[in-house]
Amino acid sequence: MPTVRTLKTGVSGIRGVVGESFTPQLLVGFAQAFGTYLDGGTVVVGRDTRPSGEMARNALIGGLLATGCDVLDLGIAPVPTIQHTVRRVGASGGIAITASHNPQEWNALKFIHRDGVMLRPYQAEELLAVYYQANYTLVGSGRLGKLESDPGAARKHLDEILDLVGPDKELIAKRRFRVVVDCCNGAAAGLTQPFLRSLGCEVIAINNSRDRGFPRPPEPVPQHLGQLEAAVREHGADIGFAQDADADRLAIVTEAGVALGEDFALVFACDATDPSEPGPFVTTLSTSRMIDEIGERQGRQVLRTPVGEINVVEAMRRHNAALGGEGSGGVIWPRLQLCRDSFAGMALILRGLARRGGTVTEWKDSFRPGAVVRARVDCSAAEAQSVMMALREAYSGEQVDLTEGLRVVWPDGSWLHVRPSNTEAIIRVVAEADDESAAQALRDQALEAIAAHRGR
Amino acid sequence: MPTVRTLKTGVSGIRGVVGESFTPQLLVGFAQAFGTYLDGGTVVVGRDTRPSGEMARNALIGGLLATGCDVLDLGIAPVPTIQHTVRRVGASGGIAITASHNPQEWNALKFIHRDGVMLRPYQAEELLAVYYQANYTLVGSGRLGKLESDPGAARKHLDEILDLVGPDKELIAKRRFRVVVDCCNGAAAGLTQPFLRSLGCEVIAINNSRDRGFPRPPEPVPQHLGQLEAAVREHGADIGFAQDADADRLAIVTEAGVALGEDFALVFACDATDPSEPGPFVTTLSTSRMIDEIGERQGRQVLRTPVGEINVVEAMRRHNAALGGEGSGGVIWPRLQLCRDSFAGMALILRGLARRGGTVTEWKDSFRPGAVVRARVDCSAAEAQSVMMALREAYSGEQVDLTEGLRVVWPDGSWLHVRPSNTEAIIRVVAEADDESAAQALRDQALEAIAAHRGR
Amino acid sequence: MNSLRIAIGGARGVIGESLTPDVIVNYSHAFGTYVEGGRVLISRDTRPSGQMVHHCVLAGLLAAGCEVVDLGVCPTPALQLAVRTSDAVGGIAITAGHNPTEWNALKPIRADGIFLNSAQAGELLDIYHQRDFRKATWDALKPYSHDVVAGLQHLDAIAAELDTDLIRSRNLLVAVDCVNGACSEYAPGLLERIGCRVVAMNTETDQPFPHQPEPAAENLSQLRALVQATGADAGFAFDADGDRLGVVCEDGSAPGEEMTICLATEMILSRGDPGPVVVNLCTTQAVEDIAAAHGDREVIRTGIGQAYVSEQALNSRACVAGEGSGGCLFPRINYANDSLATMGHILQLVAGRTSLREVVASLPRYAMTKAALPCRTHNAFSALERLREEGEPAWADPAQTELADGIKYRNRDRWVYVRVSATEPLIRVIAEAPTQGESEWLVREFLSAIRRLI
Amino acid sequence: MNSLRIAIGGARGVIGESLTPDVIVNYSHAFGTYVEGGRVLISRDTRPSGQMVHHCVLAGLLAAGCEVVDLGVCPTPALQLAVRTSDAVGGIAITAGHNPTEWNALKPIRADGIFLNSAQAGELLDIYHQRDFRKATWDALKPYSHDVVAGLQHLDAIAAELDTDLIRSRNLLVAVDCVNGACSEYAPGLLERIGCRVVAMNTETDQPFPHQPEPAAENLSQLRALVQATGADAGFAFDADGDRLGVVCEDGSAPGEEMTICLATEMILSRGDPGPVVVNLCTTQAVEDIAAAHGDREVIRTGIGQAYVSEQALNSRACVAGEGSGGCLFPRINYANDSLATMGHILQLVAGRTSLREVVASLPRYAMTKAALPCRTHNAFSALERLREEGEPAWADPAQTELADGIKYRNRDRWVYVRVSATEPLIRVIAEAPTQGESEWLVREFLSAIRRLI
Repeated sequence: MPTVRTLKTGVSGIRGVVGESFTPQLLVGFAQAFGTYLDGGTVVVGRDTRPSGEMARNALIGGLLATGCDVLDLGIAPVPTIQHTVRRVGASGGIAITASHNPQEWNALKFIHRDGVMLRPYQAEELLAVYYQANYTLVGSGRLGKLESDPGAARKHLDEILDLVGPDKELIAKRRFRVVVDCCNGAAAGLTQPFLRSLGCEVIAINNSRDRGFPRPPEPVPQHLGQLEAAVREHGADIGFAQDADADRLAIVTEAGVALGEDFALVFACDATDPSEPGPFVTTLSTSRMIDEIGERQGRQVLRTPVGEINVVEAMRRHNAALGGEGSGGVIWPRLQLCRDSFAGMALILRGLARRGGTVTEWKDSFRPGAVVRARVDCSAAEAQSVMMALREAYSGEQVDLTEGLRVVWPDGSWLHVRPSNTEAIIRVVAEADDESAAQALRDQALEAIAAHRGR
Repeated sequence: MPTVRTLKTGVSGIRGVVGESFTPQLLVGFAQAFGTYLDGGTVVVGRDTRPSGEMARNALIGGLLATGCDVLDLGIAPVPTIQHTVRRVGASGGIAITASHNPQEWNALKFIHRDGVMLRPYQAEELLAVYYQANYTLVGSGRLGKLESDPGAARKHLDEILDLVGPDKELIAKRRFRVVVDCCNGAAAGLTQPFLRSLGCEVIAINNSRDRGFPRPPEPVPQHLGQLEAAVREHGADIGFAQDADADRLAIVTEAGVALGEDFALVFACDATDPSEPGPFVTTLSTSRMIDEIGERQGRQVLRTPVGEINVVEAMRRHNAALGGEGSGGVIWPRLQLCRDSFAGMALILRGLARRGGTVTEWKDSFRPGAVVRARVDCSAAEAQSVMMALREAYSGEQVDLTEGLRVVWPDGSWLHVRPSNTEAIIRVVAEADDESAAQALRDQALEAIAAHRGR
Repeated sequence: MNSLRIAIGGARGVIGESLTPDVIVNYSHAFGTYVEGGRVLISRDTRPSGQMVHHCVLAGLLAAGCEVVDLGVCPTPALQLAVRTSDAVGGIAITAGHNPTEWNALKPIRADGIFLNSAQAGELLDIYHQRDFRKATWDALKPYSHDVVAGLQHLDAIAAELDTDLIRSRNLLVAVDCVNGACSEYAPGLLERIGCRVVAMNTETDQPFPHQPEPAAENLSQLRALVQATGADAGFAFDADGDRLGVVCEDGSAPGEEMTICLATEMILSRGDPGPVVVNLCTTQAVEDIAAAHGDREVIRTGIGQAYVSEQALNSRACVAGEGSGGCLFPRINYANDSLATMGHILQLVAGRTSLREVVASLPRYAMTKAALPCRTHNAFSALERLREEGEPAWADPAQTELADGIKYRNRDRWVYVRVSATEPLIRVIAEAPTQGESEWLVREFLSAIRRLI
Repeated sequence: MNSLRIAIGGARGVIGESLTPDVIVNYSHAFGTYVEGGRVLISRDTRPSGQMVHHCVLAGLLAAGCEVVDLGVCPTPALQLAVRTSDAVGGIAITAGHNPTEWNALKPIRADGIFLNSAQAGELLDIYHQRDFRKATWDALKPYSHDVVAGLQHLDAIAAELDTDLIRSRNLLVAVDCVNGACSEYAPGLLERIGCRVVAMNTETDQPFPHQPEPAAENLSQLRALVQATGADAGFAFDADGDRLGVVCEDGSAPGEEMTICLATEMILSRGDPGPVVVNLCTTQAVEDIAAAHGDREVIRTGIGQAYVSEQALNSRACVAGEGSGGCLFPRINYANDSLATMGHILQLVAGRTSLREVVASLPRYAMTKAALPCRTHNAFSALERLREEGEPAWADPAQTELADGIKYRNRDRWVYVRVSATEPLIRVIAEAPTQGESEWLVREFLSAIRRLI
């Protein structure tokens, strides 16, 4: 059986299954394509802790050197560290070897532009065109790239966060927070504990090894955080943080040992934004209305974009945003850099907690009560078009936003977002309302409308 | 699991399993290599009736045309027809697509030199070197080869046999032989019946279709010929002939419906050799002593070569042999061409039967009684070396021939031949003696010596 | 290897140089894998490498377990129609279209007869590059057969859509230049079937192309002479595989490739077919003028590439669609650029009017200028992005700016369009305006802007 | 692509041109498939492309599920010894040996430390061409580690075989030219360990080769000057990866590459080691003279290629083996051409005699002439076959004719040898005779015979 169908090449990078489609041939091809595309300069390469990272790292280094690019090898490093390093050293680009929250058997490449941001779609198209054409620039043996490593890259990245937190470090340190952090044995292992100690916290780190494999599914959603919840309770901690395999996403557990919904990392980070930092908040159409609540309170505009980090990042850049991110736990602090950064998120949230006092539960309860529910429906891309047309008709009486799929907002503030996925043959449904059952009702109504249309 | 290990590339051609290693990439590669090697001219292409032949045929035609070779496509054709056509049209070479006696899932290429003989080992080495280097001669679109077909090729081949039989045709026709032929639904299907009719025989053909798949394992050994035996008895035929998938090998069933041992096709053909055709007999070290009996009777020398058609052919050429072949049913009549040809074999045997009169059983019984037995032992090539050394010591008191492996001849005329296979990791043992049990004793003694050496 | 172009539209290269048997076998094996076996139709144009390529394609498809039906030498739109109207899972056209004779190409077609779109082609290319092919075992191999009537069925489908009585009533004399290509048999055949008299040249499919097989004005001198010599009512020039059509009027004048889609649009809108007109971003704006004249009919613009036009025509239920290069499609027949169908429709238009020259004269015309700037592909997109960031020029109407595929600025009677070539390391700049001077100025301005940005 | 040589001995090509990352990954992935996972050792010489190639090799081996141990920059014989004496299933040496700096190559090594023979290499090449690779799943991937002591263990193994007391007693001054190659650290290290004083040049492994890295007489001018300037007792020149050795006498004279195996043979036979001497078909016949002088010792000739010599040495339990190009192997240490071991043994020989020059003068010498005729590989074999059919020349002794690998005719004090190059489109003709004039005549005769037959 051909296994290539487990390969996903597209504008958000390439992803495949190790032993099937994530082959050294693929990797060395994309490395040469990226080197050809960049036309020289330095490329920063880093990886998460997946066992296949070593194979991929060698393929990338070999391919990049052959095109005359120098390689700065970070070894195992968080994605935000790789992005930070690209800008810090003035590299031409970077490649992160990580399948992020996907299971162990997957791995992927994420390509980073010289500005530290993931390749925009038109840049990714350029790269794909070079790869498909396979006519790479290869230099003679005297002009091959040079390989260097930078073991201090993560330290420099985290130091810049500490610098940006600045005098608030004292404020945080005064609270002597007891923090439990679950690094998922990922790229943040060994980094988060000293980082939080620098902020004056007492830190208990679990799953803090780089070579033991993921102890839980790496996506930091509440159902995967039982171990962290227990550890927070056991240690009487003030807060628990969970990171994913490449340390771009963040999740929160309260002092009571309860994992909060995915949106709360961004919600708290927005709430903790310093009034001195001007600009709007930017988030996706699928993120909680709590962001609007904060925006209203702080007198900031809230801009919503289609789902996808790059959409948020581009809008943040265009509108000089104060803060932004995705409801899935990606906090983007533009004073540091325009990418999701779980370390920046932790710093902002601890600062917010220190400033406002009280507990995480109290902080959470300070927002208007609400619940977010989600669903997914298998549906081919072609059929999804007609489903979306039907839904638009079904909701034509309501206040709708057609920026991406269909977003409906009701006068009571409840909302529904239905959109076809860009990467999978599914339709995603998200709804938020004042309580779980109301949100479920909105979601189920949409699911029924979809089923009714497809039943015809 | 890598499946390439089912690929056998070597001096006797390339062979692989369809759906695993017998791929269009392999075929188009070898086609270009052969076209590059021949450096232009015409290449004759034919195939047996295996379903994978069509795929292979297209790959070969495409690859050959690209190198500027013209292709003469015979479609489904016996291997001896392809070899005959190569010489007849003055082609640069030929390719037969056939795995001969191997099961359906296998297929293979056999490369034919401009003289109609399979590539000699040094020529095959040349071809392999071109293939491995993969730097093929490809011509521009104005100089691509032309494709023609030659539906009459088999007819011209068989007509030449009839011409060579000449006046003896009358002699054969007078006997009005009733013949049953089993074409194995192979490349001879549809050809053998009219051919034998031209010799004045009444012909019943079974398994005479080109598109029904092999009805039996295609190797024409006695245990596969039950259907033919029954048909001979049913029709009261004088003789039964069995061909293999590519019609180079021949087997015989007596008028009593008994399949004879593999050696008899060659034995009868030798016995039927016309005194007016001078020269020795040539056969392999593993073929029956009955050839020596005939040689003595006819006053001809018998030369024995290592096993392998090409070895027999080369010795026949050098010594201007009258007839030659292999005990496995390959009769080579040099007045026609220097290759195994089941049609030539049938013509010679019918002539012999007509001349001597009587039945096939009587003919068989005219030879000194004897039995041939065979065995094979799994053994790596490396170990085979040391096994052979040990055997040479074990038989050092006897009259031995070390031309290939070890051949021992005892004063009573019984003999034993032990040799490592060139193509498989096995050692082959053949013995002949006055009766089955004596032959088995010789064989078992050798097997015990092998086991004893390996047991150490 | 530099002449090999493995991209969205297929695999294209020079024979003996880059489009090697290995590439062809791998590409077709990848296509057979992509369609997961099933029936695949193939055809080819008349270039001399067609046979070699054909056999390599067969090998790759058969090895993947596809059943292959060979249409032989036949126009690509006939293949596309056959794929569309049969249960085939796809097709491969072996043709380099209007490219010179030393080129050839494989063009993959999906089950609905349309070329693969970019997402589908991306999947196919992943399979090609990963070389993870479907390998049928010996008992799963499928047969291979011939279909000799697909070309005629295509003519039937065209003739059924035309008012042949009207055409026949005019007893038109039509000159055709088939460039010894795939339409050599079919163009005269169609003309006879719809009641025209025919004078045909270059109809020997085993002979080389007598001139470049692109029906652009500069390749029409033979046809123009033939029209004048025979007093034909119209002349039509075909490319090698029958997707593009060039037109010559009865006075021997050649109004240019952009006129083909204008004539087709005029015909279909005059007949009153419902639905929008679909053309690509660089087709003449005369199409909008014609649509406006027929009661403000809608014109939809798509990205460059036959797949985009075809898919948009399908999705928006267009009445007619096409490209400025002479390719037009008629959704009631087929979703393929179809020179034979285009010829039929233009003749019906002429039959209902006075003469071809008069129809041409009645349609709006603009001056178009084209240029290309060499630029490595991987830099070209970035250059365009920087150009985008510079914003609209002063003369352009921001409301009409199109940024989805390349950059197009427009205002009233002029436009300029900049895009990266999908197949060559070039940035193309095209402009149209009322006068040649104006369109040349627009191109010059943008060329110098891009040179600054590369 | 023309510089790529995929053949029995490995994959060799020019960096930036033909030995691309794709080729390297595929070849090493094929090797990992061939050895079916398991532990593989790798090393490289000092050429600047080593690092790039190294990473691509790692990717291919790891993907196949191999555990990889990296010996870093280290002599190829040290790698071969480490493979032989460990439980590794094979090795890959990343080195183009004596080829210019822009070349590099992958040389596959089997579990017993010997290069693959032709049957084994054929299997590997089939896997490479079929691209049917072993793909380890994520949980079957193996780690990658470093071994920094293999080079030193190799020195230990050499030193253990030498009479270091004898060598030390002479307090020899030895000059070495390490060509900035893999022996740069190890040649001085060995000399110190066996009690010689050292003057070393070109030992900077991060610097380019100061001259062609082949220790042929024409590349020894620097070393000869150094020997003369320092009054050294001997000079030795290394190639990039440490398999071949060139010799310079104390007077600055360079007796040529063929002398290296003569000196090694003289040393081993003087010591009285049992077993035959193994050399290839085109090594100087002086070896037979030396063997005869030591009591009619047996000399076995093999085909050209280190694998053949090594395998024959192993099978026939040889006492010493080698090639005329300066590579010698000492079975008590290793079955690899080993320049460091050769240097050690020659120094022991010198220590037991008066001086290197005197030893050289005591050995027989012949005049050798070499020529190469360009000829496409696929014609070359046929030309040789026709030459074979012409039979022996009048001067040759038919009983001494060798036809197994190429054609060698011999009689008493002269021979000529014709063969097809395994790596380049050439037919090579080599002759040896008592005088230069005679050997040149032999080569000329055969060149013209072959020209007639091509």
